[in-house]
Amino acid sequence: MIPIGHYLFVSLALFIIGVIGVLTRRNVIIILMSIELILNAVNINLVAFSRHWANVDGQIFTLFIITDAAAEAAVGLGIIIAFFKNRETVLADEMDLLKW
Amino acid sequence: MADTRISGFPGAEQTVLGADEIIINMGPQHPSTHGVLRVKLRLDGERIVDSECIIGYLHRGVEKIAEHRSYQQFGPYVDRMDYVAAVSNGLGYCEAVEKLLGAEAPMRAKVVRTILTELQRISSHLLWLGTHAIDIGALTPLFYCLREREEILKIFEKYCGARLTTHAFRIGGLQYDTYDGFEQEVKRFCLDFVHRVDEYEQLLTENRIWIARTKGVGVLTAADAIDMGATGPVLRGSGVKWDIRKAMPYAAYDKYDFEIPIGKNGDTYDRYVVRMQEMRQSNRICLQAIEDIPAGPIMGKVGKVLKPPVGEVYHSIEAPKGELGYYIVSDGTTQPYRVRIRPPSFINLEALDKMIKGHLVADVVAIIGTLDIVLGEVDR
Amino acid sequence: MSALLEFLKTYMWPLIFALVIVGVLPLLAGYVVLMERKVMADMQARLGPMRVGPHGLLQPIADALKLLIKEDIIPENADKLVFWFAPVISVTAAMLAYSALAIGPFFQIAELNIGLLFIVAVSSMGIFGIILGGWASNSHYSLLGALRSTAQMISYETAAGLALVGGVLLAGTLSTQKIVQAQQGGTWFVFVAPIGFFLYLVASIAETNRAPFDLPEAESELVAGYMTEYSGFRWAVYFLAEYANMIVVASIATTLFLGGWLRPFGSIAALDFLDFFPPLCFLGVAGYCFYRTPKQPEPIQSGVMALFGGLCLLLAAAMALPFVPAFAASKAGVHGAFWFLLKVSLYIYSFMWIRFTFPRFRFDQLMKLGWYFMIPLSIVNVLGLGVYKVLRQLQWSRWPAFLLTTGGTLLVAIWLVWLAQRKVAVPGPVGDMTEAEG
Amino acid sequence: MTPTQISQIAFYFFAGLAVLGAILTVTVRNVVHSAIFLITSLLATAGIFLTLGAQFVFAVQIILYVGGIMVLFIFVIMLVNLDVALHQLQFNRQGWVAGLLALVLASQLGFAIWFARGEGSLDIPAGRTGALSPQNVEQFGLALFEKYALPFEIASVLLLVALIGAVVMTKKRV
Repeated sequence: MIPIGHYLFVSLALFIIGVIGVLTRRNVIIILMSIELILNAVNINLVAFSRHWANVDGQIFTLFIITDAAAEAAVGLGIIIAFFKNRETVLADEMDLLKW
Repeated sequence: MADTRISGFPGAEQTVLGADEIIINMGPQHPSTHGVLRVKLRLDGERIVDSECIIGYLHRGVEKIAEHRSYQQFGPYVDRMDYVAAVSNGLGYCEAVEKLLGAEAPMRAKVVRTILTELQRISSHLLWLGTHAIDIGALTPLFYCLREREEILKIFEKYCGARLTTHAFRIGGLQYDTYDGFEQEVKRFCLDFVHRVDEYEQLLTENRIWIARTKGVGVLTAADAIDMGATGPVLRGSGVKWDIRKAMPYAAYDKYDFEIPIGKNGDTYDRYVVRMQEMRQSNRICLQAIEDIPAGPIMGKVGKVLKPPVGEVYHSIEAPKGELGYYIVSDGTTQPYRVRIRPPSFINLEALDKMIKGHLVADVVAIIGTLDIVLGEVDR
Repeated sequence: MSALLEFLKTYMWPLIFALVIVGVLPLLAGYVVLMERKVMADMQARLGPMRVGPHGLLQPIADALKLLIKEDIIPENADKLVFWFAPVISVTAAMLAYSALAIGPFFQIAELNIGLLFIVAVSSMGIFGIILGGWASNSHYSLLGALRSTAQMISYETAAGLALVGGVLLAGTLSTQKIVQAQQGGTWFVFVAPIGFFLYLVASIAETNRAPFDLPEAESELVAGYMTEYSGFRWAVYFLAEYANMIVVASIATTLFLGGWLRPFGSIAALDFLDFFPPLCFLGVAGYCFYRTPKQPEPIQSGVMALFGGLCLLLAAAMALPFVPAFAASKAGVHGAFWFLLKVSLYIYSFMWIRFTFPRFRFDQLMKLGWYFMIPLSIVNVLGLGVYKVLRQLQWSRWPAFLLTTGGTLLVAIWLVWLAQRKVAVPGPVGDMTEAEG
Repeated sequence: MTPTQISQIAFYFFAGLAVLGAILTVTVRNVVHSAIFLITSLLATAGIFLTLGAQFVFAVQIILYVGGIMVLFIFVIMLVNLDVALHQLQFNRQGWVAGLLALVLASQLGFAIWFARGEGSLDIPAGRTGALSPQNVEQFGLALFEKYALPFEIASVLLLVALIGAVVMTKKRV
């Protein structure tokens, strides 16, 4: 049995890497992917605690988070495509207009 | 990508690629451009925004060669234009020179010419059907078509020794008389062939996918077709009843009873139906002609050295792909002063750009297939 | 060292089975190719490969050798690493799927609780091989092929998945073993859910990129789609993945709808003579091989023919093994493998039959078929099977329940076809689907 | 080697792979490579789920995350692929501040986990009821459709909304 702390550390690492990605990268697609990393870190936590408490609820929340990630990715990528069609760029710091 | 300029798009309102546009080069090496045709397509996703045909990869200067050959010597060269219908090419050339000379082939020669040309039309259409079907993804008809085409090529081989570039006719008539058993063989083939066409139609005509892929694809209206000078099945598919065999009969066509099938909508499906019907009609002509081949000489009265009088002549025939015309200018020597050939494929190909605009990539191959081009003829 | 030994001891059989599958699957795929070429030749009035070995029996080996020693061309400006890696992803996904499939009650690498789900998950990975390969080639044809392939596989995976859900609903389990066991006493699921089977058949053709849905590699349009820039062994690996995928989907269909390794009419005692079919079948093939042996033009071909005859004889002996009382227990395993592979072969044969009969769809038509017909119908199919299950629990007898649900689903199917036809009375040049897909 | 040992080895392998994949995801220049590494990381996470006995989540992670979302990502990357973007600056100017902040956050959370372990609150809790059955799928399904039926439906509505939103947004001519 691997202690739950190990899972939490892996999760922490993924979370922090995701945060760094979101904060430092310029490419919006990579920012979106970093958000996926963060969600993934949360999933690890949930499943680890699910085993810890011997309760399947945590796993079910994972499913909801994955659903949420799918919705977020679909809408986010939709925005990126729409933006790209208008501005031909995917860099976050060039997204400086509130209205096109 | 924003500053990728595209040159050579005449009439393109936009010379800069849009964000989601790509340029794709179809050919000159591509499985379904029927040779070395190159089509430059500008795609929006999979839709064609603009296209440009680039030809000339097979240019051999046939017309120029003619100016340095005697009239007989040029005969074999015309076989190499539309190499899947060499007999028809030869017929057009021989008749044009005969017209220039004021000579005429004897009746027997005319009837044999008619039979062989109609067989050639069937074989050309068979090859078209097979490749067209394979372009649209039906793999099997090709082999059935080639099986029947093989029979025709065997008849040619027995008749003149060559299968593809036959050089079957000579100016003034024929060089070879029919071989023993020619009539029986042609008859057997024709009687059998009717059922074969039924077989192909069974595979394709009613097939839902085939209909979905061809109906409404590459529509060419009758007015457009006439404007572009399209001839042959492409014109008839658009509903124009024009066939030189009926309009200006040559060889022995006025003796036989046949119909001109026409389409209605001018789409790929109609052209397919027209060609299928044409095969049946050609078969009918062959059956009629083979019944009585008049006896008599096979070579008319033309000298050994051909010296046509000064003048010019235009003669055209209905080749499998459309109107094949020869315009020959003679300066009274043994060599033509100028030969200009009106190749049906080349002129039909001009309709391509109009037909594919707004369609998908998959339709391009269907439309190239339905035009039935042979690059040897387009480039000459 | 002892730890390793213990490990090997615990996992001996799964390891052996894995080795067998990794070793045999490429060979099997090669012979599926040969079978396809022969079937194609037969349908097209030709002979097919005849040169290498008698009747082309050694052709796959020759092909593999030729592809192995071919020059490996990597296009300039290609993403080399991805270009190298992409075919491997494809083939790995295809082979990994086999780890949960049961060829017999015994022959299975891992009996998983989530068996079918695992297979679906792993085979959905194969798409990355295609899309990355297409992207890495740095060619427009490849890219178009990859994009087409992605859109197509996502669309049809949904339909295939829902068709599988129907079968799983009937079985009440995801484990491949238990699915087959659920069909043991009663009927195969294909007779309970014919529409589900039909949906899976069509969707699996689309998923394996076979004609008439072979748009990603449509030869006449995109040259070879995502494989355009591949050659030599890397190409062969893609090819292997494609055929291995075919075997996988055929195995899934066999497991879920065609009763897996069960003998046809297993519950009818009067038809027990069918047990003699496997050995007699191989005996017949062996006899034919020996009959043809002296007629081969070259001595080496005679030798190969005799070898094949001997192989068949050996297999016949193996099939006859369960009739020996001492080995009677092996019947389910040995005969099971035979029936399983026979059903897989028939399924693949139907793939080939379809491929050589129909023209190819256009991309927008394919998408329309997927989204307007396949997916709605598969949802209705799941509903119908749910109703069937409830009705059976309410003590309805089999026939009324079956007729009610299947009839209802069929009506919906007809309605969908009618809708589609009404909408596209005159098929316009281009639909709007390609845009919506982006 | 016992199954437990294998499970341990598998966990550390997957954990390392996940972290490595994540690091490469946010550092490489090429977006497609970045997506590939993210896929690696997600697959490794799926492996971690497996070591936790969550088989169903493992399958869902692969089917939905890897087979669905990531395919969508790669699809979009190919649609908007810009060679120009490769040669531009990849990190923004205030990156070092962000990195510093992230490190601070990391140390905080790390200490939290570390001290929680020290106090014993991360041991197997005394009040834990029930048990995870090896029949993970059944348990999962029952909980999902009984206890969490409403959230499940809401999630499906969310997906529908996202679907419509994505289609409307990418439609060329609205």
